Amino acid sequence: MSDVENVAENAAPTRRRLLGWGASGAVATMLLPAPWRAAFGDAKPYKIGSLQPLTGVAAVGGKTALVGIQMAIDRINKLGGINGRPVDLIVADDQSKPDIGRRAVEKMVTEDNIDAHVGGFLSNICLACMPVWEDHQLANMIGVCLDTTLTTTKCNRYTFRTFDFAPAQAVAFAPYLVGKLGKKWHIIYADYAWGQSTRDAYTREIEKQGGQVVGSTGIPLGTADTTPFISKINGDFDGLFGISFGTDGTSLANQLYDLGLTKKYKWAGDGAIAESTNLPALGNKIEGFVGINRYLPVLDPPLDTPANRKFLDEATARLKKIDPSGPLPDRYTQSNYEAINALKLGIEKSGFQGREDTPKLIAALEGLEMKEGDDFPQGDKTLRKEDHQAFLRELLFVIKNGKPHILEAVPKDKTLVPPACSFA
Amino acid sequence: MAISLQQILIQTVNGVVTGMILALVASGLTLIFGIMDIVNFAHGELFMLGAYVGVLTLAAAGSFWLALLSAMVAIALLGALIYVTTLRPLLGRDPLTTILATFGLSLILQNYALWQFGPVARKIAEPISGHFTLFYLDYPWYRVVIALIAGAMIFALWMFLKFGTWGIWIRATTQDRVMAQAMGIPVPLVLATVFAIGSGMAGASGVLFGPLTAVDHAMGLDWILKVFIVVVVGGMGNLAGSIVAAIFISLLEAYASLWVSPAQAVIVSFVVLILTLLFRPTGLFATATR
Amino acid sequence: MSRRPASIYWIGFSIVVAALIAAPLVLPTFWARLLTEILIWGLLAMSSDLLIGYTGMVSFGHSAFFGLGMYGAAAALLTVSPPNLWLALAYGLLGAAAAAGFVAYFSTRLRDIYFAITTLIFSQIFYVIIFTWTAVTGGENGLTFERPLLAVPGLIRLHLTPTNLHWFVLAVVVGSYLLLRRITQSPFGMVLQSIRENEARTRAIGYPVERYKIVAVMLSGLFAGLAGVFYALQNEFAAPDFVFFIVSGETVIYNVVGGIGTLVGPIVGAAFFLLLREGLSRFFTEFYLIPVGVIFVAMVIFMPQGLLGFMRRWLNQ
Amino acid sequence: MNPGSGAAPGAVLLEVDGLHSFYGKSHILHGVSLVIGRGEVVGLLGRNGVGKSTTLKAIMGLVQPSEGQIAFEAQPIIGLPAHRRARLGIGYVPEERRIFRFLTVTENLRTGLDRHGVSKQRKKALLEKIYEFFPVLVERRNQAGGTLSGGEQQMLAIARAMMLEPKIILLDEPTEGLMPRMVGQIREIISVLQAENVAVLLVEQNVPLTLEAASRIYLLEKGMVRHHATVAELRADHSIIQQYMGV
Repeated sequence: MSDVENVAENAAPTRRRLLGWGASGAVATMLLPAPWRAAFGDAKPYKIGSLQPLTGVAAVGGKTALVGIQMAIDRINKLGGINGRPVDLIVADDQSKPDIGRRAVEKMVTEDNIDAHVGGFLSNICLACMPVWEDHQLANMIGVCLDTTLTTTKCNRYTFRTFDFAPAQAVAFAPYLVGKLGKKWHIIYADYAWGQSTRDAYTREIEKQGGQVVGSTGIPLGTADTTPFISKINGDFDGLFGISFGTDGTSLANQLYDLGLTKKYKWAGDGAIAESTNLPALGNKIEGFVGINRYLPVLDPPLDTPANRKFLDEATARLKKIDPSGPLPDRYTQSNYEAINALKLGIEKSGFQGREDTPKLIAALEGLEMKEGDDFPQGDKTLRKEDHQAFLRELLFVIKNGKPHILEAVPKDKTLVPPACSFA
Repeated sequence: MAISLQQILIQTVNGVVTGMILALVASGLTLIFGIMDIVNFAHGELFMLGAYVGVLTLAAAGSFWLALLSAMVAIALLGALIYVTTLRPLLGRDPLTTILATFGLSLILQNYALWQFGPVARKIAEPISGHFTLFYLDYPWYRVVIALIAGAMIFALWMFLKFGTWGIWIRATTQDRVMAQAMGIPVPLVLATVFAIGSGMAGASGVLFGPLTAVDHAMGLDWILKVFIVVVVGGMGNLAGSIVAAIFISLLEAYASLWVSPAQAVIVSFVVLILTLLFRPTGLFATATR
Repeated sequence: MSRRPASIYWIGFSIVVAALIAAPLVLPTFWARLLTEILIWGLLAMSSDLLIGYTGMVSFGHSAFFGLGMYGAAAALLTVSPPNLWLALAYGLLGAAAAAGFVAYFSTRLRDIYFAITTLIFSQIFYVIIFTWTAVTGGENGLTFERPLLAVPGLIRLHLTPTNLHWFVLAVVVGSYLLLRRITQSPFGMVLQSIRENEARTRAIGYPVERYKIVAVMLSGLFAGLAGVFYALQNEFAAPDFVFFIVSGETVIYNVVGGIGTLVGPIVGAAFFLLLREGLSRFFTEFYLIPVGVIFVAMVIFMPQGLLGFMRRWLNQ
Repeated sequence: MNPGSGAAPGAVLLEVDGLHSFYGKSHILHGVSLVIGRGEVVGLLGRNGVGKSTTLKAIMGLVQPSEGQIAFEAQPIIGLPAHRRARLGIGYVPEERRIFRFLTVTENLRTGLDRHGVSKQRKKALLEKIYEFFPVLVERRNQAGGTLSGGEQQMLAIARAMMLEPKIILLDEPTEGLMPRMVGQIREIISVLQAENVAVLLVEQNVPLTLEAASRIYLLEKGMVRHHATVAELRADHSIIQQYMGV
């Protein structure tokens, strides 16, 4: 066990260098063979592609996501690969732009001949790439893209989401919001597709629980100073519910605090606002925020498992190497790590050998049960057959002393929403 | 819904505060444009790098004010370096080439910051944490302080331009670069200085604005378009005009967000810009100042 | 170019076109696809050359025309069943023409940098509308749709494969090139060039300069819209990012890098830039934009006439 | 006649030799040569577009000649930027005067005055002296340069050049567009300059003024010095002037 840990420590910088300077996984491995490479002899590697925003506005998430992917792949290779074959990773940067992402995906599919894809961060880029998976009949495990439509109106036979989405979070969160925090809510949301659909999901669920959404404030994406928008917020209600992420989320939380609004009202929202990578920039201004998230970098129950400890330690060590400020892993690290492992399970179950076996792989992934453990430190999850959407345990948390503390764990069967997808 | 007087007053305060920050960022840009015909597309990146210098200084020395100063100096030096290496060869060519070169620079600087500082956003703690009551809001003093500091810095710049020898040289160079040279003014040095001052202003604004949001490699992007609008509405190269325009546009957007859907409030400033260009292409406040 | 004997020009032209026709048959899939994309971006860049190079107006608003062409095509493909290629083309061109007409009416009253900024702001207005009007445009997510059949009633009925789409795009780009070349050499084009050289004099001679400029912007916008339609067809999606001003900026970059006022220059510029980015991203997965920026700045400084001008001077030496 | 010969009286201040200059593709100067002595007033005559202004600009360093030499006080200055030449003592009054329109009169003067190595007292004395020469400017000292009348602007342009304490002033068509009354004033200013031992290279269309003010004349045609003579010689033979000025 400790030997394995050591290998991981040594291997990490090598892989990182590959990422930095290596053209593709295939070329890079020839230049710098990883320590475990010899164990596989002539076995042909599985090639897994990953599209991530490594530059541009979404770079933060893309880089932490990639850490999860590399961690999972290193671990798989260390433990003997999949079906005795090693896994090669091919990474492409989409610059946070859909045209570049689309081109990069085409390259991975036609040039690098990837066998499957795990990744995708920004929803618009995930959507732009959907036709590629369909045209080339490749399995696509989404790593981060949160847009509801990916597994509802725009669902696709080849695409799987092994983590939660907003409607399920709303179902999980609404009872607490209405029951414990207050009946009347005002929603502040990032005014674009994801924010709008998430706002609608929460409005529906809050009202279902007997609460009321008395108003909403949209904030244009990329607004550095949100004060003109949020200083309108006034009136008789109990809580503010925020839907935002990344820098926009940080600006929002900072400025809500600055204007005293988080003191005046209960303050809750999507966990993306208080994501671990956002916390350093929020300081004490996020104290008392109640959020929902599938994963938190803590070791409190129910996350007090050896599997999570291992995941957390290694991810933290790896993240330190990409960012000198030493962030903790976020849900993007976790979901990408688990997406690779879900794919591994599917490959093992189906005996998938290459692209032509994709139909078998899809059949194996549909309805896949994932059990809490080293592969899935977040917990059990089920990948639903009807819409390829996973359901999993949600964590309600509050930020205290700059750290998330778990208030309640919502079991996965309390997050269910009916499927709304029909595969073409 | 009826708009209360309270809300209008609050938005007035917001508009003025946001406007002053905007004015500070814009002042550097308009100075650079007015004097050297350089449309500096990398201005937002200088703003961002200034914030990072602030983060680093704050971590090392613990003083916000020292951070502000060191960001100003460091980014001014960087500005001088950029000018000498990249922009001086373009002097006298179509201003278009300066847009393109600075666009390339912004790519370099943004990705350099990502590489050097990592992707995770950093924080600059505000030096003043008190609040006062503004109707139904707790309003942070720091915002008022930023507006005042921004005002003071712009005033200092104005005094410098108005009374100092360098100020006269700079203004003479703005109006007629060739004649300035013939009058013995060291124009190349003046231009490098102006670029350095403009950059330094951007760097300082980054530190001042930092506490309101987060510091990351992409933070300059949110500014660049709005700052350009301000510079044009104010009359390119017209310092006083940009300040008035910055406050004017911020107020307008703040009021607009009371009525129309917020995302469309920005269209209001676009419309102002286009009307300005159509009817007073030299800037809305051209005759009043300069 | 005009000084050289016409026959050499046409021989060179035929060789290039022949090579482009053969390309998808010999190139690996990815590169063939990239080539098609280069042609589409090249068409966009070429369309703006009519303004930048020939009329002396630098447009930073071509993303709007490109995007409207794209969304127009999307509208046709999503609302009309079965999806019809020609209708997509018609809707796209209509969308681009409407946007171009609107922009042209206001922006042509201004000159130089003011024209550039007006076009930029207009394109941002379109961007904000498209980005926020989620119900119709899909907002940030954009719209996805399927490629229609290439059908001429009674003649052909083909699925658009990457290869025949490439030929289709090539035909459109070559056709557009010849048409634009004809336009720039026509009396109309001469007036545009005289506006570029001396607007006041052109007006003094008695030409209605504003009207010429409006027509130039609209023509340019129409070709940009055409590029947008084909981008939509190739990639099967439309996204607000394409309306964002950065795309306009890149269009200008392609022009400057390739050489303005040459029509083919912008295509060369697009090819150079896309290949540079593609090539460098293979060596520096994360930080390739730094060398891209450095090379670009160096080109702006050291190759003021663009690649084409540089090559020409180098060949003449 | 060999242009450039006929040495100037006294010590040579400025020597221009074989200047060639292009504007785009058109060849403007085809080898201009001339010599000016200390304190000497020299006229440069010729039709429009023969390269008179370009010659002045080349001396000032505002136009880069492709060929040729310029020596000031026996030092070559060809590579020096304009502002260094100004500091050496070359003043320039351009054709369009080019007053800094948004600077006040005093500020206009300070552009040349505020340089290193000039003491406060000296600056004050210089400014006072100039205001003595140009009393009109005193009244207008806090007015923006752009609001001055044409004549006043011309005064300011010359006064501004004098702030550099130049050894030579390049005067480009100082009387152009001025009322006849002002022409006399320009004439007076030139004599004041001469009294101060400042050399003047005068480009003019006004032949009588030039003949009155200058001691020697260079006649330019198609970018070349075609004739060079003292004023006395030209007074004696009017046909020469007529030939080159096309009157």
